[in-house]
Amino acid sequence: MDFNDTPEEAAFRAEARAFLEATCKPKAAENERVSRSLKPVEYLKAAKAYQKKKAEAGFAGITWAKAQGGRGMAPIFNVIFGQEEAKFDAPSQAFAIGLGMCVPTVIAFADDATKDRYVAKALKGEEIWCQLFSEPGAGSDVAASKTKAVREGDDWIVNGQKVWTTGAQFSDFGILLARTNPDVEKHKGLTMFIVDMKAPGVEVRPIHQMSGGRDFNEVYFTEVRIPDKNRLGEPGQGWGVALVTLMNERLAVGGSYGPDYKEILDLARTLPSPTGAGQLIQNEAFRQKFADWIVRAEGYKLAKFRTMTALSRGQAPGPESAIGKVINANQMMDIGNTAIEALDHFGIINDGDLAPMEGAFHQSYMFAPGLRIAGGTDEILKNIIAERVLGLPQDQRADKGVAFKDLPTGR
Amino acid sequence: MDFNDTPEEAAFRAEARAFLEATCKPKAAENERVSRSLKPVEYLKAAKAYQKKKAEAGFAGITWAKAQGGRGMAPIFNVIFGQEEAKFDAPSQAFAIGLGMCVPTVIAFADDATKDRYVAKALKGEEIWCQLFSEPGAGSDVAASKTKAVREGDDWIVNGQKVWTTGAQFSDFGILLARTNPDVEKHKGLTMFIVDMKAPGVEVRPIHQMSGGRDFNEVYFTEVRIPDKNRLGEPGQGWGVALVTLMNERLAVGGSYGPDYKEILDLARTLPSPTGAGQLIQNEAFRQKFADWIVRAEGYKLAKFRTMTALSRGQAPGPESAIGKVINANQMMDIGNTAIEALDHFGIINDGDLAPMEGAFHQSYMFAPGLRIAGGTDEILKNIIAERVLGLPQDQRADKGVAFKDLPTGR
Amino acid sequence: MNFDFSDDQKSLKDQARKFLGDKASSKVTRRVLDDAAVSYDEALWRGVAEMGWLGAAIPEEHGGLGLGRLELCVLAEELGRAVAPIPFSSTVYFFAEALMLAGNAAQKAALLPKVAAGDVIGCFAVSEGPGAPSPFSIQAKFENGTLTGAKIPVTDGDCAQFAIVVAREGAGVSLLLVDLNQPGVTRTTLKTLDPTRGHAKIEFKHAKAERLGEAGQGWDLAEAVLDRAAVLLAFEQVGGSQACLEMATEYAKSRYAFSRPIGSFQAIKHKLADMYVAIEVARSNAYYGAWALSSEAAELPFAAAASRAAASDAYYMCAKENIQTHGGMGFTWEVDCHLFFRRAKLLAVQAGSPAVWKEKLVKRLERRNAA
Amino acid sequence: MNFDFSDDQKSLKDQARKFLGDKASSKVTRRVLDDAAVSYDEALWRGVAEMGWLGAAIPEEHGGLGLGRLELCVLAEELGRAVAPIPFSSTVYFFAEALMLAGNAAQKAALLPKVAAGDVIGCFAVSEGPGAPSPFSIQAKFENGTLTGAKIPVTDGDCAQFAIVVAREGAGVSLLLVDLNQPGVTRTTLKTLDPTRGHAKIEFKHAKAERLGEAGQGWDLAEAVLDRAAVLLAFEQVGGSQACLEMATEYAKSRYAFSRPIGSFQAIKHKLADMYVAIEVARSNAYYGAWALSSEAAELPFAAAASRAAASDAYYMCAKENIQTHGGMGFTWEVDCHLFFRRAKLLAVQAGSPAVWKEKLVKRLERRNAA
Repeated sequence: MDFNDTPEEAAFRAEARAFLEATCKPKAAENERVSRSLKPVEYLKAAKAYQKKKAEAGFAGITWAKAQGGRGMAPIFNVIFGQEEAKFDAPSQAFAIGLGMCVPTVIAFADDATKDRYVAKALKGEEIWCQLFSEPGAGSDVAASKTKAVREGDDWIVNGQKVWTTGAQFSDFGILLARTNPDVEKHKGLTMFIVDMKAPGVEVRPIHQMSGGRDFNEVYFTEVRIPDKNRLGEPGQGWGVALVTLMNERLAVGGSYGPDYKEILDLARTLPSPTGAGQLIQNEAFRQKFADWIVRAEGYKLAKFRTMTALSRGQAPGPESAIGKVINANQMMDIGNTAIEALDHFGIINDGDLAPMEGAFHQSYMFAPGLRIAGGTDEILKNIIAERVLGLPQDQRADKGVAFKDLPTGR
Repeated sequence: MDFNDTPEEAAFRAEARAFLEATCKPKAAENERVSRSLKPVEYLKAAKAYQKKKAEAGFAGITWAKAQGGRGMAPIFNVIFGQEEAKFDAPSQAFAIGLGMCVPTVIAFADDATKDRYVAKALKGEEIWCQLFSEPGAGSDVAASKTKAVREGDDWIVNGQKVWTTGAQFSDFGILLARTNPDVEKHKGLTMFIVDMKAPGVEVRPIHQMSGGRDFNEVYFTEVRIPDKNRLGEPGQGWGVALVTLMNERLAVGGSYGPDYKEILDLARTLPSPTGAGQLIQNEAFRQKFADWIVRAEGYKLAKFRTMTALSRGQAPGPESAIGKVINANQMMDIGNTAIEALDHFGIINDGDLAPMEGAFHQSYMFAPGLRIAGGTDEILKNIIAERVLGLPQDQRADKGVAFKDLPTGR
Repeated sequence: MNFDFSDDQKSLKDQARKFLGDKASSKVTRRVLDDAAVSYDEALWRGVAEMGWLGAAIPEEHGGLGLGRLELCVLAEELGRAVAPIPFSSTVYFFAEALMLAGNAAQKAALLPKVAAGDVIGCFAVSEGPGAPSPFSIQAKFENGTLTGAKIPVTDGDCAQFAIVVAREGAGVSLLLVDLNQPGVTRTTLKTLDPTRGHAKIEFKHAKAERLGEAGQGWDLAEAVLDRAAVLLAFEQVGGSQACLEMATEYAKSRYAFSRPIGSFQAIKHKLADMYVAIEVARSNAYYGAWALSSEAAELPFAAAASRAAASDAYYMCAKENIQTHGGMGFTWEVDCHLFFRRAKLLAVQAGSPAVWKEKLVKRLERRNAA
Repeated sequence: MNFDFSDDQKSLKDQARKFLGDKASSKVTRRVLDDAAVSYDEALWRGVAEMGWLGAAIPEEHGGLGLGRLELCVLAEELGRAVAPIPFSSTVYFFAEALMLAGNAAQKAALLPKVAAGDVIGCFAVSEGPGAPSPFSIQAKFENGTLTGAKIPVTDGDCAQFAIVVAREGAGVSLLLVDLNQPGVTRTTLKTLDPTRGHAKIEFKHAKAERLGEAGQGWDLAEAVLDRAAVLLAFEQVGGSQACLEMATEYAKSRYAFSRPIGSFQAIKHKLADMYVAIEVARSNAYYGAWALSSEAAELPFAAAASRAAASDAYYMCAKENIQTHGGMGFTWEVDCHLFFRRAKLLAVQAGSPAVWKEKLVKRLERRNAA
């Protein structure tokens, strides 16, 4: 056992590092959050410029086939680049979903002409993509999507609404899961499309979160025309296409968020203990809880090393990657809440100028509830672990053999 | 608000107290467990003698109709007698299930001749009753009982097995839930019987628990003959009869068991703290956990006072009674485990002569897992709270409209 | 055994729920949430005053209704349930209780009638910075009849006319009554997790102040006020928890996923059952607190700590899992889940965090056993 | 990145699982459980010796296989999984590790070959009574080459020939090597929660003893031994936890209630998913401990504490919920659930309780940050 790169990995890491040093400024602290100082428009320009450089330097689509402008390398090299990139203030977020989930789906299901049209531009950062799956009535149950696409000559006419779409406001294209046949079982009547986000009838509205921010969108489709050549996979095969996209998502989510135990340790050194004398860090109740956070955070980090090891050995990553979000979202909630309660009455103040760490603990408190839901609720993720990892049987299904249009919806 | 008896309640409490003082010896400590010193046979003799005295003094069947030899009083008086009785070393346990659950079911469903035959003898402690519902394949799902009763002339022939039967080894009679029609839905093919536990073909075997004890039994039925006049309710109505019995059970279970926070406090005063100086009771981590135990134990006790208040006002008790077992079984597990871990390596010793409190914490550790299961698992009790108290819909059912004999059993 | 509210008290509760249903819908709460310049809803405050609730526990001689603390408890539960955006707790549980507990005849006569009438908003100022305060941490200083120092945060401190302040006097700590409308007082409004209530930093520079109770008795008096407030806050917390459970239950019945109501899934069922158990535990402890408060029983310190510890944890859990039950909807600004989630945290920390009260609970149990 | 066991190590693991599947079924464990007179299974002990496992980490010059600690970790996981009723941990993780860490050439030469051959069972004696021991609590006394005092409990102390004892020497604490087969030693067998392992109280009256390592270094040496043992015990705990999860999963697939496999109910699914998450966290920390142990890295104290804290909690949770998943069956003597539930508690307390290790973990983090 060791934590060393293979010679090949080490060489690639050095190459990546050199590129990043030449291209971005490093973060002050390892866990510094990417600067939100840039205005959206400027951020987007910076992001596109950065992506272009990445593509030119061969760090975009590291694992993609050379034919697609990728580098045809093993997944481990993608992880290595990600590790190095995380140490810099690199505006890569805008492309995470498009290049991580959408375009790979296009590559998997589109014909050559379509790929030629979209893949290269996406890779070079000239066009940004978003994913249009969730609906108000289809969250955990994405296959219940009811946004309708009706064939009309060479086109499909789309009406409906999608929700929780990241980046919709600045995206050029999206992959859209739509209902093309309501007369068959829900999984069998879906079709996937490439949709032009600038097309007439597409309207994007930001969602106001309980945490105050507006990081996601609702997208409304009114009589939107999609040429049949923008269909991905056969009509009715949309669910199979969506699963390919979602498989990539599971690998994407699960990173750690918000303040972790290292940061609450800094706070605990300065706060008085709620009981007895001394600082919070001397409080035995806090120390025991703190130990549990260390164990989970380190356990999660080390589990990722196990995943990397599998990749590095050219094996499929084990299921350990599934545990990330369940651990992190709840730990973030718990750390935020503990910090606020430890501040006692003062903890209610979330003014960035007064609250510790510019109010990062308060942001955790208000954002963690969203992380327990986004990209699969705690409940769905535990179902996935139980069914896909442990092989437990599916829950009793209410929709077996029932046509989508006849499914109970409570409305 | 107050905790006082009404004049009528106070008078009854005094009367009960006088009877108990004349009849039993008081417990040394309020939380002393009833002495297990007596051998089973002696204990049974003592129990029967005590029950006889109770009946003569009018403290048996306090809430039963006068016609049944009861006293026709409101439920609150039953609770009051129970409170007083708990302060004495009164051998009443042997009759709890019979008089608490079985005989009331007989009273509710039997004809006068049958009642005349059984009720008075049970009340006077001359005959003991047990409840024969659970089976190896029908635990949480009692309605799946498959012990078979087949009509033959004026009799029914019973074959099958029941399990987890308390007191079967010394019971004279039992109420038996049996399958009389496998061709209809599971809830519709059951019938309830009075069975003579001394009848040929009835075999009682003790169950060896993981905790070492043998408090429960398996009961085997081989070609056991039950006269039709011992049927309770109509054929096929057995589930309805069983629900009446089980309703009484819910009121019976939920008392606190094993060492509670007061007792671990005594231990905590003598043990060294696992971290830092001083005693365990000075350890802040222990104190915070200890506070949670106080809150739950007091909350449970006070919830019972609310139930009593409802009874005292002649109202139906609120659902607060449902929370008892969920709280207590898990708290007992947690307290036992915490005590053992606080003893550190010494905690592994469960020899009553060396372990604190004659090993009571170790008994909790080994018995609490059973309490989380007996009389409804944690999971079943939470379903009950969710469905009966909060009114949430039933889970998707796999057995709707399916004949019992066609239900999947995995075997 | 009579461990429940009376029929009269229950009908007062129904009446309160009806009134607040009309006058304190979440629309009203959101008016305060969405407008940083507004620190409470004046119309609701007036309405509550007209109902006589502000004086519910104030003796008739001082213009109150002279009802008992039990009546205040049922009102508190309903106000908590409604996440009412008014300085009720600061004025009634803290300010008025402190006056009745420690005020002299003149102070009571001067202020209680105004409180009952809704003409005076009061607040209670202890905290001076991060972490739980102690008699030794207090820096604000009372000397020659004037107060100097800073209190942060003070709940409802931006809209109050009077404050009761814990300050150092010589070697000890005293409780002070301070008119906030005087030159020596500067207030800065604070941004908090719960904008449905006003918060301020209050700085005192040689501000005129008078003692409430004896010199040097301030900390003990403050603890006594906190014990009374703890019981009443616990009822607000139980009310809020109950509202979260009902909201989650309703949603779980009507929201479908996988073609079933989500409330038919055990994950949701057991989540809501856990909320129910936590609430019943909190409610039962709160009732005990109500009894101790109303009967001025020696058990109050123990009962108050148990009430508060149980209620703070229950409300956090219920508010958090109510969001989770609502899924993505619950994370939006438009759905009310976050109103409870915000208020839950304010109520958990404003009179001392759960850890502080759990420690008090154990100390008080030890003291009781020793006695 | 190479944070996993090698193919050779994995095949050793498969080999071990196969061997223990044949030779250490629960029947074997139950023979020791059911017979108070038997403290371990001799046939299994012999078999394990013949496999060379006892000397896996012992250098070839001392009769071992000279494999690394990583090989010992994979064996530990399998032994934990099998709830093996033999004094392996006492002899290998504690006794042999202590000898290799602190023994002089003569001591190593005299005892390590016998350990490797299975001719010597060793044990490690620290505890003298209720509660976590400390350098100041130790009463056993070493004077003029003899040891006087009592150790209780000593895991495998009833069947061991040699003990390593922590005793007071003058102002400090020393580690001692004691031959238990001598007049000055009295042993009393103890009844414990886990009868599948032997336990004794050992009393020393002027028993001959020799120092292991320097005088006064005893506590530091004991801590170092505990850190090594902690990692190896963590692997036993992970193995046991994994066995519980697999047992519960199998049962949940085959047991029907309400005409469905109980594993199709979310309550069971999420319970097992929680077990899975706890095990993955424990396993990942244990791997880190294995790396630190095998590479003698400076991170060992931190990694050992993290491994042990995670593994102790995971095993308790998995053993407890395995019973719950089995329902009534799980509470019977005949079903194996309780074997794990008993062993989980022994492994959790025998080298210091979870609270002790969590405190060590935080202390060591602080020390690491300070450095």
